[in-house]
Amino acid sequence: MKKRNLKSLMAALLAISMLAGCSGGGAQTAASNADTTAPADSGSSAAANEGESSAGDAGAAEGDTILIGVSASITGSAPTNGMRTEQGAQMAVDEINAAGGVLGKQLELYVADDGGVQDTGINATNLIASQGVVAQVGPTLSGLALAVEGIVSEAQYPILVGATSPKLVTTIDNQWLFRVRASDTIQAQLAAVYATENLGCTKIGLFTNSNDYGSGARTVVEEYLTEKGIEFVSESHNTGDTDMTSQVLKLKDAGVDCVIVWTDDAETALAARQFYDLGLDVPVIGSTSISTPQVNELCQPEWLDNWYSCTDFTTSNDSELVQTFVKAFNDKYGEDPELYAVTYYSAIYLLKDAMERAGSTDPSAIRDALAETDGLEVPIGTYKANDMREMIHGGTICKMVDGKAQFLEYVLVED
Amino acid sequence: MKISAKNQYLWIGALFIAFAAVPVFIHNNYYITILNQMVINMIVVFGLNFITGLTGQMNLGTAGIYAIGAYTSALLSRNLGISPWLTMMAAIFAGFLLGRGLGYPSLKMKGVYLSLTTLAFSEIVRIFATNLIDITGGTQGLNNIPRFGIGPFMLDSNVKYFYFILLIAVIMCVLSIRIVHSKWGREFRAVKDNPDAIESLGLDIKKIKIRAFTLAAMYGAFGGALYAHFNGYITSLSFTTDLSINYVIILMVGGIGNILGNMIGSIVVTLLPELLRFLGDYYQITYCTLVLISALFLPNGLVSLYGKITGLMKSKSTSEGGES
Amino acid sequence: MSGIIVQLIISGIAMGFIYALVGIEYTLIWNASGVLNFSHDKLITLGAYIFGGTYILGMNMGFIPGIILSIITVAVMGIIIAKVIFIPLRNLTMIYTIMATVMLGKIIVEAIRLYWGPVPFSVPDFLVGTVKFNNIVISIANIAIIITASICVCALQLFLYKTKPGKAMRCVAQNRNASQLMGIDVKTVMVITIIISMIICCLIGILVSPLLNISTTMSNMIGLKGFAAGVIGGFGYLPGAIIGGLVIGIVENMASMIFPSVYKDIAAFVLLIAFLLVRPKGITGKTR
Amino acid sequence: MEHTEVVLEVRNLVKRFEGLVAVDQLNFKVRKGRIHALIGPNGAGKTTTVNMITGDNPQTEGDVLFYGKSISKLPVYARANLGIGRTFQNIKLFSTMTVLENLLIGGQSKTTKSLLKYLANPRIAQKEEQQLKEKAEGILNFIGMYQYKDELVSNLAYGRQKMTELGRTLMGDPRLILLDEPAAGLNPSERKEFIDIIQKVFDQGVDMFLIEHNMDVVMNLSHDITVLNFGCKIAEGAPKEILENEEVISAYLGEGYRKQMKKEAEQNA
Repeated sequence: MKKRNLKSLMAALLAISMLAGCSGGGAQTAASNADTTAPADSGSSAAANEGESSAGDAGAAEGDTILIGVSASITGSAPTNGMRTEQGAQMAVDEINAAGGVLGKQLELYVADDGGVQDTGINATNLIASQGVVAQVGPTLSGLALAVEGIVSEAQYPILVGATSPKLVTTIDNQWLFRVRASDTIQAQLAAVYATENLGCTKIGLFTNSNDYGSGARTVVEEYLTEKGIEFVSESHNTGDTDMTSQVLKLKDAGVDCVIVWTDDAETALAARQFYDLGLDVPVIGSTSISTPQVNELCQPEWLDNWYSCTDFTTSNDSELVQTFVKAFNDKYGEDPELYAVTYYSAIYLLKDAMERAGSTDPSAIRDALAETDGLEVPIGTYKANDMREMIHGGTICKMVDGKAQFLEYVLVED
Repeated sequence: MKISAKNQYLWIGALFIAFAAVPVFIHNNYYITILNQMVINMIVVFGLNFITGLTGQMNLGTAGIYAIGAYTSALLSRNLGISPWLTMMAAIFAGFLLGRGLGYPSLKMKGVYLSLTTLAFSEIVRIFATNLIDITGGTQGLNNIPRFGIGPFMLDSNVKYFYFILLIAVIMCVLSIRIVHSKWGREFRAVKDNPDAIESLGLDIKKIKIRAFTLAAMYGAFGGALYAHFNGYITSLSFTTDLSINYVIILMVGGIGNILGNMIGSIVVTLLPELLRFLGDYYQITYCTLVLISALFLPNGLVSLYGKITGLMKSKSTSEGGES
Repeated sequence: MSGIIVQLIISGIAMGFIYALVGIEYTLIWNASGVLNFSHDKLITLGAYIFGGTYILGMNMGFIPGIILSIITVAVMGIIIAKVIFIPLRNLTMIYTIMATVMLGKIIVEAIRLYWGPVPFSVPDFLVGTVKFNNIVISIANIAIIITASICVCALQLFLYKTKPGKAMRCVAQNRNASQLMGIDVKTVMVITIIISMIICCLIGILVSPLLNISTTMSNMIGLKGFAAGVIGGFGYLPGAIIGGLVIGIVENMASMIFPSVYKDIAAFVLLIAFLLVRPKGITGKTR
Repeated sequence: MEHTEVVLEVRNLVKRFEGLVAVDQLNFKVRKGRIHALIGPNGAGKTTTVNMITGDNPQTEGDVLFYGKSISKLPVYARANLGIGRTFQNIKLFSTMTVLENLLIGGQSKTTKSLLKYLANPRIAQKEEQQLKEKAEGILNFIGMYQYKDELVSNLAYGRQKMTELGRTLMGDPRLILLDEPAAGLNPSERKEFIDIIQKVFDQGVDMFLIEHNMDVVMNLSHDITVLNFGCKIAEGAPKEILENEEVISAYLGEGYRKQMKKEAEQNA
């Protein structure tokens, strides 16, 4: 009997959701917009211009708040990134609001989960666009950034992405897309230069993830090394690999005197362990992953003895700006910040700066101001827009000491 | 319990008309995009319905098929400049070959083997798509996949594209209905019903299954191609096992083996996660729980509710409508 | 060069035992309930989180009590999962069983994310380190897995052939309806099987955590390859899963010598399809 | 008994299951115009033999010939298409379909094969479907099932289901029908009706090979009988001869049966 009741209850529940799906009319838009807006804000005017957002004048919500969209991978295969993104952006907003807001208005975030997959990502950005935001930060995955860039150029508001694929500038030229992290080109080149010039290595092993992040860097490093006539060996692995013995052994067998590792968090930790276990005892230059606290947590300090890191950001940078940020973040969330937090924290400040310089919250004015950014100091570095709307042009070299990143130097790359 | 065939077609027709009417009232790109996704999903699921719905063979390789359709059409049109009309035909043909090629080993055997082979196949496709970077662009994807036009009329907006694929969905739906109602549809259902009896009637069960699988692959590849041209961008990140599973969920939630069910499933499953976004952090877990509940308590899908709700269907409607 | 090959074979065997354990764990449920458990990789993840997240890092327990408590915890969860999911599923057709277990897996992952947070972590000093013979290296975690897998198979064989519940389990595996008619309580047998399977999942999760770290995606690949191991060894036949696992482990490492390493994951899946094509009964030629 | 053409012949048929010999060196011939019965105790290998003839579970050794041509390498459906129809011991119908649909499937192996042709030209399909329907209705009339044609099979009584299965087999225009325990599970009136129908079908020129436990049915219907015990043929001949055969009696029929039959025979005389 009990089971039957449950059954009909569930059936009814599903029926309701189905009817919601079928009705299709205008009522549904309003309802779901109201729903979706509710938790993110309290009484904002965000929903004011619903229904006309695709017409192109998405921005400029008149009211006492300025709405900024956030596309973050909260669910899916990289949930850490999403959480950090949200934390970083939220912290910046809180700080700015506490200090009086921007142009006398309070900032407000509208966060949508992009799930780390294309369809959900597209829907997330469409949803953000329909809320009447003045700008959007995220997504971080290059694949998603490429998938949604068309949407924002149609909706006409600036988007600040932490994606790093070279394709974002080589295959498209979107006036609305700004990049707030150093391109893989810059970082990878930095790694290659450091390996050959500072460490004096002559035979370099490349160990990269086959995803956009790793393969993008690989192309850059291979081109650089070929140009300089330096010998190299390339090995790759896939996201989610559980064993890298064969790649490590192949590198070891080739007799490399340095390895450049370019991959994500989980794989970096796995590589660190297997390099150590299998006795690949050469200097390693890692991507930004290796200097993040979550990867340090996964590694025994001795695995990282001879590791360097090419990164956007390290908490060990003793500049005052960084240290203030680190302390504030720690006070708020009880953890050290990492790359995604600092990226989107800085991005919000960049937006604030642009809005103030533009003196308006009109998306195209913001865009113009963003494009003129020159020398804004933020924890992640110095923002200076170039012709391709890239904001960061350098990277930090760290050395791993006792399993923690130690700031060595900040290198500016001319491009 | 069951909807009579005639009623079912009325509902299908009504749903399509409702679909066509939506863009008149809603101009929000968010919803238009979801509509496009719904209709593409619908086309794929019309196909999956043949093998998994009617014939009862569990296919977990839709993502691989979909990917091959998408890459075939995208690469041919983007890199060689061939008209997308032709490349979409090529994608369907690729689906045909795939159905034949993959159907043979996996359909020789009964039970879970097809699920496992198709799952393995889908993973193989994904790994190749990820690593053949020079061709597929890997996870960085392929962009600038051209949209196309009908004569001088370019499908350059999402609304226009929506009407185009809606038209295709109608055609595919009519084809589906005709196949379901033909002797082939009867054979498909017979395989699911009692596979042991088929061969003694002079029918080659393997051929029937391969035919159903090939149809599924052709619909799937076509859906993939439409998807590629709709988004203008594809990445190997999209074609995961989760995608294959999503199609089976659509099939299951709507009602297995029922074309109206396929449509309802596409609508609900595409829209539900979006509607649940207001739950914030809990929206995915809520969505999954709802689907789990529907698997356990609503095995005949949402279409079966129709009968339950009205409760008045005294028609001894036979299974002619393609209901299982 | 030969050193490399030996090392690759050793590493292949080490990974092979993981696949084998996965193969055994899902084969058990398949035999008892006819349900292909697609949530098994997530149950492995769950085991690792319960052990690492709650008992070790959360409560600062020792490793041994942590393992024991984790096993008890998953056993209790096993009863619930069996009653809520698997027993209602046993009479449904495959599409529902597969979908329901897939959804169960997704729910587990989301629950993990919400409860323990999305940040991956590891258990410090748990099975860390390696053993070296000349140039051949094998990690202690791998040795633990090999030992555990061997014990599991022996214990399971003893259980299945020498004890009364074990014999009942075999009967149920042969023919569920007939067993019911013969007065075997099929539901109880299913609950026992699922508990055993969950415990194995938990052990896998605990033992691979030093190798793969603890994250929501840690077991995706071993989950898939475990399926392949089961089929290659002979679907539904427990010792076959070990052979299947070893074959995959070794072949994929050997393949990486010939083809680019990124394609080595394909080896397991190609083997799976090849076996279905040529020898559907698997290497051992036995099915349950 | 100077017999006509041989319809079906099995030569040295052997079936082993993992070392166990189920059927050993079996030989017999089914002749045109005769109903041939295969009898024997449970586990004698009767259904195994039928499954070897239909190809459902092919032989380990030996040969099966249909009208003089070896068919033992052919798949099940090809044998069916040559004209070997069968019914199953436990009915195997399409239970979610109607009686008519079940019959239609039975007849459609001989219709257009190409899906494309069908989709391109709906008229062919319509015509074929119409012809098939007419044929099915004819057969339903013939077996007295016309009024049930739109019933779901699962709603029918067991006897009606058996009849449906026979009708479905008839749709394939078989030249030989293998009946696996046609009378099992039927009540006396259903059994009589079924025997009548089988006789009627036989009179139309379709040969029969049947396995049966019920000796009344066997004696009523068959012209030739083969007796199996433990996979070996122990006797063959006309019903009368079989009843007299000592080995058959001790292995299968039992003493009581002979006495009873004798009594009946005397009474009839």
